[in-house]
Amino acid sequence: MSRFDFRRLNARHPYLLALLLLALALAVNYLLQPNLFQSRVLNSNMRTFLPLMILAAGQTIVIITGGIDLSVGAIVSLAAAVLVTNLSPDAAAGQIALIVLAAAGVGMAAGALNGFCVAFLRLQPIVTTYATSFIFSGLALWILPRPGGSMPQQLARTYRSAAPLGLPLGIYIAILLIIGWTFLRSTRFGTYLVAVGGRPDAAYASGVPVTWVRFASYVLAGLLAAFSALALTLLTSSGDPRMGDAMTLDSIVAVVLGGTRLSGGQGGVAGSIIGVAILGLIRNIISFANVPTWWQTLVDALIIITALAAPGLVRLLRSRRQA
Amino acid sequence: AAPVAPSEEAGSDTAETSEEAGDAASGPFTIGVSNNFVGSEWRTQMIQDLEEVNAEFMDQGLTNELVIENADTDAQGQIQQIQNLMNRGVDAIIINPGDVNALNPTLEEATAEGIIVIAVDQEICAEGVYNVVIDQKEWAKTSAQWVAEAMGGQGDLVLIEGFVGHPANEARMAGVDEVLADYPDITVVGRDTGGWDQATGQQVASDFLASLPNIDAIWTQDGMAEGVLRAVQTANPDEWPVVSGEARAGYLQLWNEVLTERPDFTTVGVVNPPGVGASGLRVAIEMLQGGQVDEAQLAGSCGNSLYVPVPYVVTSDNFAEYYAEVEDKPASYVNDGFITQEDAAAFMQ
Amino acid sequence: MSISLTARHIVKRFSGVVALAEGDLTVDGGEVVALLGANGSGKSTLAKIITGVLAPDEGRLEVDGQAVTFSSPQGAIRRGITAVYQELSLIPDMTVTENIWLNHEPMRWSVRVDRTQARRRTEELLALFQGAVSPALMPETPVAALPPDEKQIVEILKALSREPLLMILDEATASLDARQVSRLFKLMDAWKADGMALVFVSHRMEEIFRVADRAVVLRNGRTVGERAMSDVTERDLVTLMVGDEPSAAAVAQPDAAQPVDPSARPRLQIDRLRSGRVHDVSLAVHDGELVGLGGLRGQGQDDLLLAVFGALPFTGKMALAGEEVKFNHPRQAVKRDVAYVPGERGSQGLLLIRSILENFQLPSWVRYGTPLKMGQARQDAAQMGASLRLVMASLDAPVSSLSGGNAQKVVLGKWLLREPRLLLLNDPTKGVDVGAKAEIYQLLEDLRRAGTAILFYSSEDEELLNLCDRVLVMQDGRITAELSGVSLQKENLVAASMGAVEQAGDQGGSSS
Amino acid sequence: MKKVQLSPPLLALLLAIALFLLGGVLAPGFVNVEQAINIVRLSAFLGIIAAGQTLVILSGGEGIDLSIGAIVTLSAILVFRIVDGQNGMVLPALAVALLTGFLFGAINGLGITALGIPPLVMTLGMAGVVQGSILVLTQGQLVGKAAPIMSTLISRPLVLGIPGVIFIWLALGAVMWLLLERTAYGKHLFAVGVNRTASRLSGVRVPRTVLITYALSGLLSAFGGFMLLGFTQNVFLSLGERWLFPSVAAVVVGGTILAGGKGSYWGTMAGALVLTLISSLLTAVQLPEAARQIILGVTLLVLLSVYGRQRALRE
Ligand SMILES: Nc1ncnc2c1ncn2[C@@H]1O[C@H](COP(=O)(O)OP(=O)(O)OP(=O)(O)O)[C@@H](O)[C@H]1O
Ligand SMILES: Nc1ncnc2c1ncn2[C@@H]1O[C@H](COP(=O)(O)OP(=O)(O)OP(=O)(O)O)[C@@H](O)[C@H]1O
Ligand SMILES: [Mg+2]
Ligand SMILES: [Mg+2]
Repeated sequence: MSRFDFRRLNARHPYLLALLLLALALAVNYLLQPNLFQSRVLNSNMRTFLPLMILAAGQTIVIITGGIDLSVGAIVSLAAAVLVTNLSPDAAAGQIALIVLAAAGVGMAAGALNGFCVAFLRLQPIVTTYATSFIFSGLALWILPRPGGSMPQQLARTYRSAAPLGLPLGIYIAILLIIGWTFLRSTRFGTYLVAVGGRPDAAYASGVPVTWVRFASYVLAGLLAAFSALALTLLTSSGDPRMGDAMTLDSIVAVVLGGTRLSGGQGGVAGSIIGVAILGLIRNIISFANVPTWWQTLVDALIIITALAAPGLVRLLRSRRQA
Repeated sequence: AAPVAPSEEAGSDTAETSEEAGDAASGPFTIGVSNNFVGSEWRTQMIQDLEEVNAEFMDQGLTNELVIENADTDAQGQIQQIQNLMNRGVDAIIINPGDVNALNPTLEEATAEGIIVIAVDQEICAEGVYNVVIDQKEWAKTSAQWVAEAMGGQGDLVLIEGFVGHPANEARMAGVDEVLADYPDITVVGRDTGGWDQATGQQVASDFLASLPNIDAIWTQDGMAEGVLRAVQTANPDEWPVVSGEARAGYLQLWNEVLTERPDFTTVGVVNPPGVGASGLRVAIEMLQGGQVDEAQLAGSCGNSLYVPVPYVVTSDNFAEYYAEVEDKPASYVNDGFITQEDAAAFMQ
Repeated sequence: MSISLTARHIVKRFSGVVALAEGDLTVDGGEVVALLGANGSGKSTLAKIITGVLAPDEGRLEVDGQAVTFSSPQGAIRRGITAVYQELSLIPDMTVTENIWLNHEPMRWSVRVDRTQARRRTEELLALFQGAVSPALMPETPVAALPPDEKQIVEILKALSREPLLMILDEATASLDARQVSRLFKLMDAWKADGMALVFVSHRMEEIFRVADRAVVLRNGRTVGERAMSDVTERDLVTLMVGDEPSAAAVAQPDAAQPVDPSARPRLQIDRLRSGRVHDVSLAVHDGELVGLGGLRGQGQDDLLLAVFGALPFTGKMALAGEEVKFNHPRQAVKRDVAYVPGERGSQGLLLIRSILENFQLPSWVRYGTPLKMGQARQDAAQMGASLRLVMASLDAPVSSLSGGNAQKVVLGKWLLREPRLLLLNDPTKGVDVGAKAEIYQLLEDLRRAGTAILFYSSEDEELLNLCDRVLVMQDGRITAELSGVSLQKENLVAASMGAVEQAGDQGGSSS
Repeated sequence: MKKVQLSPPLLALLLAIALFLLGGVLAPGFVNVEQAINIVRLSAFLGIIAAGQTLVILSGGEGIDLSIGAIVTLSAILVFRIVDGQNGMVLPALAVALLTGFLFGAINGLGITALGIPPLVMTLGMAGVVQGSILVLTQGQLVGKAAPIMSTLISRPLVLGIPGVIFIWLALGAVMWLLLERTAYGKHLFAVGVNRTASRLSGVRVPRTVLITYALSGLLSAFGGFMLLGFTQNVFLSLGERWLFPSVAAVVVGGTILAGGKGSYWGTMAGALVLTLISSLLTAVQLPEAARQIILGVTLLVLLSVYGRQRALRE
């Protein structure tokens, strides 16, 4: 009976553990940095976490359908290149909208290439997206050979410091992402995502358009990567042909920290957003705990591994107790 | 062990604290360091130099222990580093920026709060930020000029650069292009990236040596130079191409090794001193104590750079002297140098 | 509304292997057609072609007289054709409701899934099997948490939820117990009366005679005959199925029970064992004795066998030949000459993409030294293959290229190579065709004569009655009856199992 | 009755030869003995580093080892430091490096088997831990020196102008074949890669096999780091990083299935040759960096579609 209930609880609240970790990280961070919850500090944190949050949301969708996307970082670089080479600091609203749409289109096109290779050509996702990441990086380098470019100043200022009702803009966007996911999950397509990730053959036999669902998941990830690029370029007011590269692996770690199963079929975007926050808070903690320079990388990695191990440790302890 | 108690530093009203620090010329000041890349000994030495110089200031009661943010990270992560330093209420930030533009808005927020920001190693254009750097372009021109002359102004040249798109690399390549413009008889027959990585440099050079016959010279930079020279040594063509080098202990040791077999071997090593970080710290201290930067000495594309001199260039003429200094040093040791406090004061009005 | 479907000359090849050479099948609304054939004769393949899961290489499908091509299962579903798939089409992490309504969820404002309505309608469907399933089977239970029989029932309800005109039930009874089977048959009678067309695939003759109006027989991918059930005997059908090969249908009758020396130490002695669904079991099996485990499906038989094999932790005492043992990994059992033939051949018994040789030798590699003496290993495997009369291309062919019966022989053979003293069998003839079944019976008989102790669970009463010296009937994790000698009669066996049902019914299936 | 089917390793090998000849067409001077030796030598390092990756991928369960790069670096740094220019210290240093790699690999294995952490993130986290340990150990200062004998035996021409690393690689190939095809461990590894339940129920100790596999991967990476040091003679903190993803690509291009249970080290060796050839070829044909990256990506995609395809949903 108890094993049964645990399973159910897990299925119902896949974010439970992630939430606990988040609370712990917040508490520790607050102890070390009492000004953490000041609007200014909260804002500076949120605006730096947000690009990865958006990216991890896309990664989550792909992972839920049983895939993985190692090219999301390169898509960020590519979309960022498109944005910063076409936008001037004083661009008009119409132009901004047009270029943002264009960047979104580029992101989706990149996702479509991934989706085509994985879903229609049935290539293995890990190596396929590793291969396409070269294509996207190459294109980014082509469009923006060296760091530079610019973003509309007004918009960048808004992104950096707007705080409606005293809460940072980033929190609203994160909540918007979660609402968007909740809605998506309540549609038929949302069910498809989970079904395809759970057992593609069974989903296919049930009439689910498996190939298209897979394809769509990569396109969505590409789109979200483009939005991530928008957030990132607004944060930095500039572009760099390899600015997204390092985000890929972080996005995967965040997804797993957030309770999404790496093999697909279970999980959600809210968890990944929590996962990104946890990763960011860990860095703050290390900084404010005055960890000696040469220990910082190790401590960071050890905390992350411990967090990743948490579900396993809980399971191990439970089975010990039961035995 | 760190004397910077978080309760003091990260207290309630950080903004005010730093504003105060802005005008007050008394210590002790808290200096933050932001370094985005730990995968290089060069950066290690930079940090060590910083600590060494800061120890002097601590003895004088001028500063507290450095607050060092040191991790391999991207622009986003370095922004977080800067923000954390700001949130701790440091008085000055010494930063080795990983991106020429991306950090600017955040650094401008810092300077607006009255925090003194000194960028080292890499020039950036953020408002209120001062760069303390060597002139990367000049640095590259020195060795490029040497290579061009060693080639007798003609022949086939191969260029192995760092990361395409990386600002330091771009500045250096601009310098190389400038030099080559004066030598119309030099043909660039190959150009590839070695990612500032010795092994990659070695592989790329091996490929060139095998696929392009009769290369007359290879120009490269930094850690890749050792890889290139090893590739030449391994391939051992009948006539060795001219190669540019660097001034790290490992390279000088290899240079010495090659000399025992080929006494006529010659190359060049231009020092890129990790001490710029410490130089930056000295400038920051001057500014914290109320010094105003002398506008007349500012240079660079945005007019906010203070160029520190390249300490020296190793050539065949002075090789013996510099080799003796590093003979027993670890391979990654860089012949170093940073400015004195008097030099820093000289930058002020 | 009613449907008429005809499949003509369907051909299907899998990378050179012909699964269907000429499949023909006609079924009309209001009738039940049994699709019969030995393992690998192409029944499932034909079913999947009809539902659009597989694309036929040749041949045509006609619905109501018109030729149709389904480019995906969606196409078939639109024409009212659904199936209960042999390997099930359920997504483990989704709930019962989500699974049943997958892809035809009731919608609200045509964008969002109407969960309330879906739940209500799921409850209506579950009510059809009320009393035959445990009360823990709720609309929001994740399918992964269900036992096999309840998964099977969810699969049936899922097909039904489409309100199909034609439903194919591919071995839908294989993991159901008697009560669940009879409930299903009642439902099928009702659906038939409503005009639904039903195709019923099963290896159990009595079921076929119970529900079918007509039988279509496949042999080696070819439809070889069609009979009305009213004028055909079991023997006729078996002859059709196996062709001119000598009939192997008859179950080998053991000689009168071998005298077991009761004074000898039993090969296996269990005392008050508890583990998983096993609540309290004591038993003994002697050398040369074939002991059957009976009872309804899911009464703890699986877990008992797994616990003895060291694959499940247990409490209580266990002794092998008088020596107390406490296995915590199957490997330890293997070293003590215990072998276990699992019920799920594909997922638990075989490495499908690896070679027959490697499957045979998997438990035995360590005996071939380092580096492995491959010549010897190959020779031993070839001998075993020959003695099992294994039909294969070569020892290096992947096991996935074998038919069901031959694959099961590989599972048995890999243990026989280790010459076990105690053999544990979990429904070894599940989904195995008549011919292969007979060979397996003969094998067990030979082993028993050679002095192997055998503990044997079967879901088919006939097997227990004809093969075993003794049958222990399990109910709710306990042994509730022991039948042997004269008491080993079908009526007693059924009564012992059914008696248990009556009791369990009141308690509401506390077995889970 | 069957079509003539080329095994993936053979296919990759043929492809490598074709690429080499193509190099001769595209860049005159590319095809010569020296260049051939050069390419095989470079492939050898990738091939050796990808040996552990091969085992891990074969073990299935979404097995992948992303800590390989960091362990390569750590091992090279350890050897560099311990050897300190003395030939006599090479063997002890190698032993220490191998043991360290084995231990870190074993921790990977423990996290994956005992705690159920997905291999991808476990090994990614471990890469951070190893990198962090390197920083703590060295405090950023890389003291030491490679021994002369290492370059003699590894990177310099040894016999007939062929460097030692190629012979070592071939020997490793033979050892890996023995390990995979002629030991109980190898057979168990394939079994575990295909079906863990069936393996367990056949008496295979699955967690132990998986654990050993990751530990071996650590050990082989450490060996790769040792070899690499023989090539570069010098260490730096990102020495191994750039070999990480190519090691996965080499395994896949060599026809080993990412899902596990099927493949060979011969395939990985051929895959390493193919990858090295592609990158050398792209160096030889002078194109802008952007174009080269794009071509590399497209080429990888084409290679994958030749034999990296998964089963269709509908047949
Ligand atoms: N996906 C596949 N790939 C290769 N061969 C297959 C595949 N599916 C079925 N086969 C082969 O086709 C033949 C017919 O298989 P099928 O599953 O239709 O038989 P069946 O009559 O349903 O058998 P059973 O009674 O065991 O369920 C068998 O030889 C089988 O091995
Ligand atoms: N039946 C088996 N299935 C799988 N692996 C086995 C089996 N028996 C032994 N092994 C493995 O083969 C190797 C040698 O087998 P052997 O039977 O000699 O083990 P052992 O020396 O008894 O082991 P231990 O020392 O742990 O008792 C061991 O590493 C073991 O893991
Ligand atoms: Mg079937
Ligand atoms: Mg022993």
